[in-house]
Amino acid sequence: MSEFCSLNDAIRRLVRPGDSVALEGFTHLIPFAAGHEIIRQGLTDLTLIRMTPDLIYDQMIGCGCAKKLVFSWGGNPGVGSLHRLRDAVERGWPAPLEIEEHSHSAMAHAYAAGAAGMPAAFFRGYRGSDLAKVNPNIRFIECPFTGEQLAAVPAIRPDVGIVHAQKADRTGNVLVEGIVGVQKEVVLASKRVLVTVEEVVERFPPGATNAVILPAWTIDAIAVVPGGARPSYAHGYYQRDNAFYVAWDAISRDRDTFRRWIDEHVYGRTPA
Amino acid sequence: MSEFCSLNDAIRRLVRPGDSVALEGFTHLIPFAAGHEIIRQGLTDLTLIRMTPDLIYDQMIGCGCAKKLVFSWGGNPGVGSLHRLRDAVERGWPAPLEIEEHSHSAMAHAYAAGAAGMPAAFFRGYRGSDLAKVNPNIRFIECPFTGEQLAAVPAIRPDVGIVHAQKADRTGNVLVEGIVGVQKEVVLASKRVLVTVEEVVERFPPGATNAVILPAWTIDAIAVVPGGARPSYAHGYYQRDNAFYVAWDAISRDRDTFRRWIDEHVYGRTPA
Amino acid sequence: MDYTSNEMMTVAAARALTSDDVCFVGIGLPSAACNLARLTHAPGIRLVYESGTLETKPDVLPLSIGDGELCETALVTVSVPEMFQYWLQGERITVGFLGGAQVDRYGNLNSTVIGDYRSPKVRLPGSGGATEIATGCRRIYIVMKQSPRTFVERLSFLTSLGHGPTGRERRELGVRTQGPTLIVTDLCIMKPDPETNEFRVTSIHPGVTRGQIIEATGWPIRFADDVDETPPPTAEELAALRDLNARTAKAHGTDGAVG
Amino acid sequence: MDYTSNEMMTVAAARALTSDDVCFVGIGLPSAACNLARLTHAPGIRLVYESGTLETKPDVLPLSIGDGELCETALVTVSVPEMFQYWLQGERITVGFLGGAQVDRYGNLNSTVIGDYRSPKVRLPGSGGATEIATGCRRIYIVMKQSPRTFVERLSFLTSLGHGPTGRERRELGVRTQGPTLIVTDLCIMKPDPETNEFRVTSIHPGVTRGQIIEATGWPIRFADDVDETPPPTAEELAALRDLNARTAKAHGTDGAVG
Repeated sequence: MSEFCSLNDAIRRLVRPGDSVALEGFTHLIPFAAGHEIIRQGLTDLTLIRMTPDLIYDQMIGCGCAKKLVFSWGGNPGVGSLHRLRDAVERGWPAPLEIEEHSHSAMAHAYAAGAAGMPAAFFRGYRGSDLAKVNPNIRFIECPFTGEQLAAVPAIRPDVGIVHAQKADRTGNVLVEGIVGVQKEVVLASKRVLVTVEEVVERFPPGATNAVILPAWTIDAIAVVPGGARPSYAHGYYQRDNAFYVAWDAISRDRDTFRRWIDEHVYGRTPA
Repeated sequence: MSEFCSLNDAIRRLVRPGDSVALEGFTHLIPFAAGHEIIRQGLTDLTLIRMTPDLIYDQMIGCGCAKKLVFSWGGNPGVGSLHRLRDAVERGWPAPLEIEEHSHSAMAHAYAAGAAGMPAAFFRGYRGSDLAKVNPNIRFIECPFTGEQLAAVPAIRPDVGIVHAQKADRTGNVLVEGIVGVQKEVVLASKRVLVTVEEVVERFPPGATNAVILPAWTIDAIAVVPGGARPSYAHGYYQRDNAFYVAWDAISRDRDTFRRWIDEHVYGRTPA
Repeated sequence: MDYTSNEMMTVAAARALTSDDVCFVGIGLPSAACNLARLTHAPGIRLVYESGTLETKPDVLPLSIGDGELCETALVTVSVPEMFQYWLQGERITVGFLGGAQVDRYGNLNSTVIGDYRSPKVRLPGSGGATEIATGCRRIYIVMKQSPRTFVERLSFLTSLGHGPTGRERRELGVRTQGPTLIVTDLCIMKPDPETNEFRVTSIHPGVTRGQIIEATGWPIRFADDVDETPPPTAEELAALRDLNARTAKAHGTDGAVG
Repeated sequence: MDYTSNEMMTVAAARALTSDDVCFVGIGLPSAACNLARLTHAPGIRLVYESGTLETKPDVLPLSIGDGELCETALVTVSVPEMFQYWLQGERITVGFLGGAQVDRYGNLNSTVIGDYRSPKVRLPGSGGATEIATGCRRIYIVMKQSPRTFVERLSFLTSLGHGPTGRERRELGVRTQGPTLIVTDLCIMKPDPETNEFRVTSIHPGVTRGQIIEATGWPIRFADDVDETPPPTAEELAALRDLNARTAKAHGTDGAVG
């Protein structure tokens, strides 16, 4: 049952060193504030799961939070490489990083399988791709009706799932609008769940009969963190800071510049 | 690409004798008018697919439209038996009826698999149930990661899918609200699709970012049939005629009473 | 105070629910019991119907599982595939209510046919959600009127798994949930023996004799060492239930209460 | 009229699209080509981005696949699992645009690594949606700048299936869709030989020589019997594309056009 608390308390309560953690949000609603709090609390040895590592995992990897990354597209969208991710993969800095690499379709199916209590996801995928040769978690089964080969990947069931959303009501139900990505699936697939929200409202806007709403009983902690998705965006609240995504290329290219940025913008900030 | 036409034209164009046909709608939005038009056009040898046959299939079976029924719960909700269905199964009147019987979970998964282009659906189901002994379309596979036995059923891919919805816009996109059942899945799983709607609107109500909307290019024909779901209901338009569901028990119990009702209320009506 | 055996059964089922439960509700008596619990001692209970309505708070009992009021009063309504995938199979539901035409001593249920499947004596509605409700909910409560035709030595057809034909099959079949932990009838309350999973009488409704229960059971029914007497419905419980039934009868335009 | 080779490439890709197409759009040049088609000769084209936006009509090109404007201008936005399950895997998409770091003569693509997978020379972003876009869309159009480093004899890694390592593997692998039917580069247009599925040059952009194309291809490139000259961008096409890029640059606060 969801409990309102500070972001600092929520991360302290829910995330432990060594956990598998999924901070999701498909371009939209990326929980940056929560990621920064994980960095501040010095959590390490995490298995980080995310379809698109984006700047948030580039920062967490550069700060040494991760021992493993499960992902399907590791770039700075529209800009180029994630330099901290590449530095970790190619040169082991600040720590070696094991990777488990999938396609988007596989990860989307695997989150859905996790939400659905399945041990694995089955789909028409990975046909002819070398990804199946380098990832032992990609297997194939035979359809018992047609004989067709179908891809299988293990369901994703993170120890902790973290998402950002627009609104919580006072009961602790959460409303997500716009590009909803895999927000619902990661919440339902995870053992422990934190949602950061822009605001708490008396009631959700009308006409939400079939909206994406997560009941309070699927969530452990809610932290009110306005702007918690910046520099990504929150539909209806603020826009994506595209200029920062472009600027990140230069900031992250060099280890020292990166460190200074983190010192100033993450360690130097009071937790929400 | 959806084309607006009369219900009579739509059924004539899309449904052929011997087709597999799914008229869906979970209590809500049951496409009765379309079912009645199928009866009037004298279509036979149909394989009728529906989770809950409800009164609509009781009527179609009683009129001899069906050679086979694929279903998961065959009752008059809250009232009792479907007497025409039972008469066909138990006494072959007016024609013998082959049945393929599933659980709700299996059929929901099978529609979703059909929509997703999968040959089959895989789920944690049918464990310990005798249904697997009487339905050869229920099989089991082994999870390639955990070894767990998982149920498999073939994807449902009807020749024709028919649903009722609240609104179409002028382009032929369709909005469904309220209990949405398997409406989206049956549309996406079917080779040919008919949607009957309450009305055509200039544009959908605002705030529909994540609503259930079926794009025009997933639909073949749209027929405007106000009240097309009666005696079931259309959220926002009219309520379920519970009294008729209760009355149907007596009407349908006797073959002659049933025939007279059909003569008066189906054959006696001008098609929409 | 006067009450019917049906009212006693509904009240006894309602009492088994708490504000912490998330219930998968079927139509009829389970719906009455769950809503009675919500209106009395368990206001926080969350009711889920298989039509996709999450946390619904109907003012009257629905005639069908997909009545409009379920959606109008729900926190949110999801699609039917999502209901079965994420919510039921995802093991988000604490209690599932089931009934059927037949139950055996291990809580296995038949809602498919009486007699042979291919040439049935009575063709019943079939599984509906029951087969996976039986394995997907953390616990199952069974509510059925008791008679030798319904509480049987051997099922005609096993639609929904209880503890299995010998009481020991759930784990073998890889099922992680508890299965049936409670049967409420118009005569008594039964719970499974912790060793054998055979259902035994643990509480007898006021005015009912052991003899009546034995006669109404198709297998040699056993009684727990300590058998309680079920407390009769309180005035509050009866008033809430009768109000609910009266509202329901009026709303549906039917003569009598449904469920 | 003056135009860049990038503009020629974008215009040539846009021309391959019609109002009947449903396109799965990637970021960068494909996004520019699809939106250019929408703003010129194919107003009915439906653009789908993997973030879940169906029929989006952005006024400026998105910087990422999930920009807010894609959702704000879409007919509807679905979840990412639904996008990959019902829309892509359900084979609802007529054209998927793909690019990559390397392509071979059979239209197989690499967007994963250059060099060895375990100790890469260059680590690329990876598949993203590409692996299943390559098999789920009815046709694939590939758009890439041509050079011996990108049009290669042998891929370092096969991320996304084209016609397979020998041009004949799609059917064997049970893939029902057509695969790559078009490659558009900054120099020319290529289509697969109907017998071998090897891509051959079918049209050369104005001012480009066969020698330039041969030098820019890592395999011994072949030319179709009848090679056309690609019509240069029209004034209307160029104006629409430049307006789109100018609006985009302004909106994103970047110096130059993205894509």
